[in-house]
Order: sequence, then structure tokens, then C-alpha cells
Amino acid sequence: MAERNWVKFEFPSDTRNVAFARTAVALFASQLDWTLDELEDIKVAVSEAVSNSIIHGYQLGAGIVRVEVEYEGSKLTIVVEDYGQGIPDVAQAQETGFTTIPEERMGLGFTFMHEYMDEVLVSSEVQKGTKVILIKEVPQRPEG
Amino acid sequence: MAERNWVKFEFPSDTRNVAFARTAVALFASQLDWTLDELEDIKVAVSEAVSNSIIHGYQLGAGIVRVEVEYEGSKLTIVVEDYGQGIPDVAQAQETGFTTIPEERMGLGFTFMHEYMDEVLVSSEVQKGTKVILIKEVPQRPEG
Amino acid sequence: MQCSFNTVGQALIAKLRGELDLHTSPQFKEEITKSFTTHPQIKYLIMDVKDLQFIDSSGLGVILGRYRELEERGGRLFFVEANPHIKRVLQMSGLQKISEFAGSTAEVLQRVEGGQL
Amino acid sequence: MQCSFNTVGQALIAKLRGELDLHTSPQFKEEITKSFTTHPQIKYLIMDVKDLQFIDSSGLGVILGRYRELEERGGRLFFVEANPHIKRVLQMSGLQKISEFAGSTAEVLQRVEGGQL
Ligand SMILES: Nc1ncnc2c1ncn2[C@@H]1O[C@H](COP(=O)(O)OP(=O)(O)O)[C@@H](O)[C@H]1O
Ligand SMILES: Nc1ncnc2c1ncn2[C@@H]1O[C@H](COP(=O)(O)OP(=O)(O)O)[C@@H](O)[C@H]1O
Repeated sequence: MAERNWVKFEFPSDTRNVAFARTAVALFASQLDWTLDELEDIKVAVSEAVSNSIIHGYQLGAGIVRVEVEYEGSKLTIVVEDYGQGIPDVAQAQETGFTTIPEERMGLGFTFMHEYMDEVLVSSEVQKGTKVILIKEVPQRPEG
Repeated sequence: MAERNWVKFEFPSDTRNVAFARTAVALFASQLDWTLDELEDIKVAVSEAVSNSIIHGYQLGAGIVRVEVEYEGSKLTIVVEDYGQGIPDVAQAQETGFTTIPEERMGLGFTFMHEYMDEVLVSSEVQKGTKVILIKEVPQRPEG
Repeated sequence: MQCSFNTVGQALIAKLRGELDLHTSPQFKEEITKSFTTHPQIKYLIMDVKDLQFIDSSGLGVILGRYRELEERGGRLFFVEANPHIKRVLQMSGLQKISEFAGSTAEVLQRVEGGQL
Repeated sequence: MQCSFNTVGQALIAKLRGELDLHTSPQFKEEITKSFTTHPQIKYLIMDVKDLQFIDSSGLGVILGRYRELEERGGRLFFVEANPHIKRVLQMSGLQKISEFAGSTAEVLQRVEGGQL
């Protein structure tokens, strides 16, 4: 059981920062007792959420992406937030294969987030921005 | 020559976060073309500055540490800031061997920062906090 | 991310190293598109992903784009030495249904050249 | 950070793995202090730092603290298989003046047991 800890960071919407964001989150998350595979899962989910803020939220233009990572006990919560164009229908956006850029994208970002995390909560307001909350618990492991 | 980029992060004053801070800074800094040794130097300097905020700034109590990393061209600037007890005499504090906790510490933190970075700027106000600016340029390397 | 390309008859072998994501996939897309244009005979794409350390849906999107072209040419897509993480991502994306995993490039080439495909 | 201890005659061999900083040094301090207390015969401290990946002034402080005790006992401090980064930190801290680098633990033990010290 780990005592509560957190980090918040923000960076410009720039594709160079996707790798930084997912690796920094995994670095902080590694204060908990994940397997390497679970850390890889967390990286994919963060990569998808941050990429979405950059491509969809800011349409590859200027903007700020904020990431918060927090844990308490065995529960890890990651918040990825942008102040970009927002999502009109968050349920539809999360359907597998749904994408507003079909020429380029597969509509799998949210599907990956749901697959790799225990819980994904999306809230968004058009012209205001989008907030994605990713939750994952360290599984109970047999004592070794 | 790298186009400007930056990240800001903040976390609670907690010794668990020293390793996170130095590794996250090195991770971001690695967008520039450092050698592994130079990245190691940056890690030591950040480790010293963040440790100082936690031990001296907040005397191992509660508080927030803020870190900003920014680069443009070949110049990397790191700012480590706390809102803790501050330093009455910043020149004296930077003397090799000077420490206010002689039973435990060696007074080498600032010496390491000066040794490993090109420039170190310290500003502080008693009861307000301390800001340390660490600057390092990627050396010109022979084309290879 | 680094990628290198090699053609053997109708096969294009693309070797990826590093991380394929939103930032690095445009470079990969450009280079593989160039290979497809300069080698119109290509029907088999062999992705050597042994040294690929990370891939997300942005990276997969570029590979799927190439798959569509292969399909028009009546070709096939192979992934060589995929680690479990990459296998899982491919499975989830559905790319696995339209492609095959293989243990080595040589093995795929043998099948391609032996006319077993 | 993990540390393990071994005594051979008057020598204490401390093997460090991982990162020694503000967070991890209290644990190391506690364990090495215990070893010094339970083995009052110890005069030689051999720090095996081959697998030590990081050290800063907080980590060095703990080692220096032990050095002071060794000095009172007329002992010596050795660093075995220090990488260039760790050598540099030790040099800058002045700890190098009061200690010696060695290539292997066996080499130091030989000198200690051979009465060459
Ligand atoms: N941060 C965001 N800001 C605005 N729109 C978003 C954001 N994230 C997702 N979306 C919308 O949701 C759709 C589905 O997202 P996703 O499942 O990640 O697939 P993809 O990124 O491949 O389009 C996107 O095409 C986009 O329209
Ligand atoms: N962030 C800080 N807040 C308050 N005091 C500080 C801070 N950083 C350094 N100091 C003061 O400067 C002194 C010297 O710092 P340093 O060279 O890092 O050595 P050490 O940490 O070993 O004491 C400290 O002992 C402390 O009094």
C-alpha cells in the first residue's frame, strides 16, 4: 500500500512531447509495483490520450497539454487535459473505429485506452476542451 | 539547432520524488543531442537542487517543488523552485563545504551544480523560497 | 525511430528500430511510400519489428495504410519477431487478421520465393 | 537501492545496487551502521559500486560518515569497480583523497590479508 503521491505537468502541444509524456508518466507510476507489461499498457494509454489532444484537440496547432498523475494505495489515476476544440459526442467518439480523420486515423485511440486501463472517463465541452481520466489498479498478486 | 520546447512540473516535497525529478528532466533534455555523460551531469545537478528544496527549503515537511525545463537551440535551462524557508546569504551557501546541517551533510550540493552545469543562478528570499537556475549548452562537436 | 528498407524480388523488408508514434510515424510513412513507388513490383511487406520498442494507434495507422495498397496489388503483410506487447497491439487493432506473424525474415522469403503464397 | 554486506576478517564488503540519493541513503546508513556495530573488528570498508547507477552528495554524505568511524579505528576505505561517473563524483567530493579505487574485491582482500596495509 503506497502513501499518496502525485505529479502535475504541462507542455506545449508538440508531437515531440508524446514520447516524453508517456515515459514520464510510466516513470512516476513505477513507484507502484507494476509488471513491465502493465507499465507498457499505461504508456500506450497515455500516448493515445496525449496524441488526441495534439491532433484533435489542437489540430496540430498551438496549445497546452496538462497531465496529472496521482496514486494512493494501489490505485493510479492519470488525467490528460487540453483546452482545444472539444468533442461534441463523447459516447460516439469512444466507439471502436470512429474517427473524424478517416483518411489518416483508425479510430482506435479510445479503444486502446479502454483495453489497457481499468476505467476511462471522458468529459468534454466543444470549444472549451477535453479531459480524459485513466484509472488502473495494481492487481493483487500472490505473495512470492 | 532545436526549436524551442519546454515542460513544467510540480510535485510534493517528498524524497521519493527526487529520482523522478532528475530522470524526468534528463528524459526531456534528451531531445537535445547530449552524450550519456552529459545527461548524467544534468541528473546530478537536478538531484542536488531538488534535494535541497526538500531538506533545506521545507526541512523534510510539506511543500511543493516546481521544476521547469526549457531549451532553444543548444541551450538548456532548468529552474528548480520552492516556497520554503529561503537562504539568508546565497553567496555563502554556495561555498564548498558550507552547510547548515554539518552533522549530516557535506555542503557539496551547490559545488556539484556548479561543476556539472555551465551556469548556476541562485535567488532566494527568507521565508519566501528559493529559485535555482541551471544552464547548460550542448557543446559543439566535430562533425562525425 | 530508425527504419531501413531492403527489397528481395517482390518482397519489401522494412526494419524498424525505436518507437513508432504520432511524432515518428510521418517519417516512416514518407520513406515506405517512396519504397512502394520506386518498386511497383512489391507484393509482400515484411515488417521486421524485433527492435521496435513501442507502437500505438498512430504507428499502426501508417502500417494499415500500406496494407490497403498491398491488398490492391494482391499482396500480403508479415510481422517478424514481434514481441508480446506488439503482438497484443496488432491483435487488438484487427491488423492481425489481415497479416501473419513469422519467426524470421528468411522464413517468409522462403515461402514467398518458393511460390507457397 | 539494494545493499548487501559481507564480512571477511577485518573487512566489510558493502555491495550497492541502484541509486543512492536523499531517498535511499537513510536505509543504507541504517544497515551499514548496524554492520559496524555488530562487527567492531572492522577496519576496512570495501564499497563494491559496480552496480551503483547513481550517486549524489546525499549518498556520498553517508559514506563519508562511515569513513570518519573507520579513521578512528585506523582503517581504510576502498571503492571497487567504480564507473567513470562515480569516480568523478568521488574525486570532486574529496572522498577520493581519503580512499582508494580498486579493480576487484579480491584484490583488496589480498592486500588486507597479506598485511600489506
Ligand atoms: N482531445 C480531443 N479533442 C477533440 N476531439 C477528440 C479528442 N480525443 C478524441 N477526439 C475525437 O474522438 C475521435 C476518436 O478518437 P480515437 O478513438 O482516439 O481515434 P482517432 O484518434 O484514431 O481518431 C477522434 O477522431 C476525434 O474526433
Ligand atoms: N532550497 C533551499 N532552501 C533553503 N536553504 C537552502 C536551499 N538550498 C540550499 N540551502 C542552504 O545552502 C546550504 C548549502 O547547500 P549545499 O551546497 O547544497 O549543501 P548541503 O545540502 O550539503 O547542505 C544548505 O546547507 C542550506 O543552508
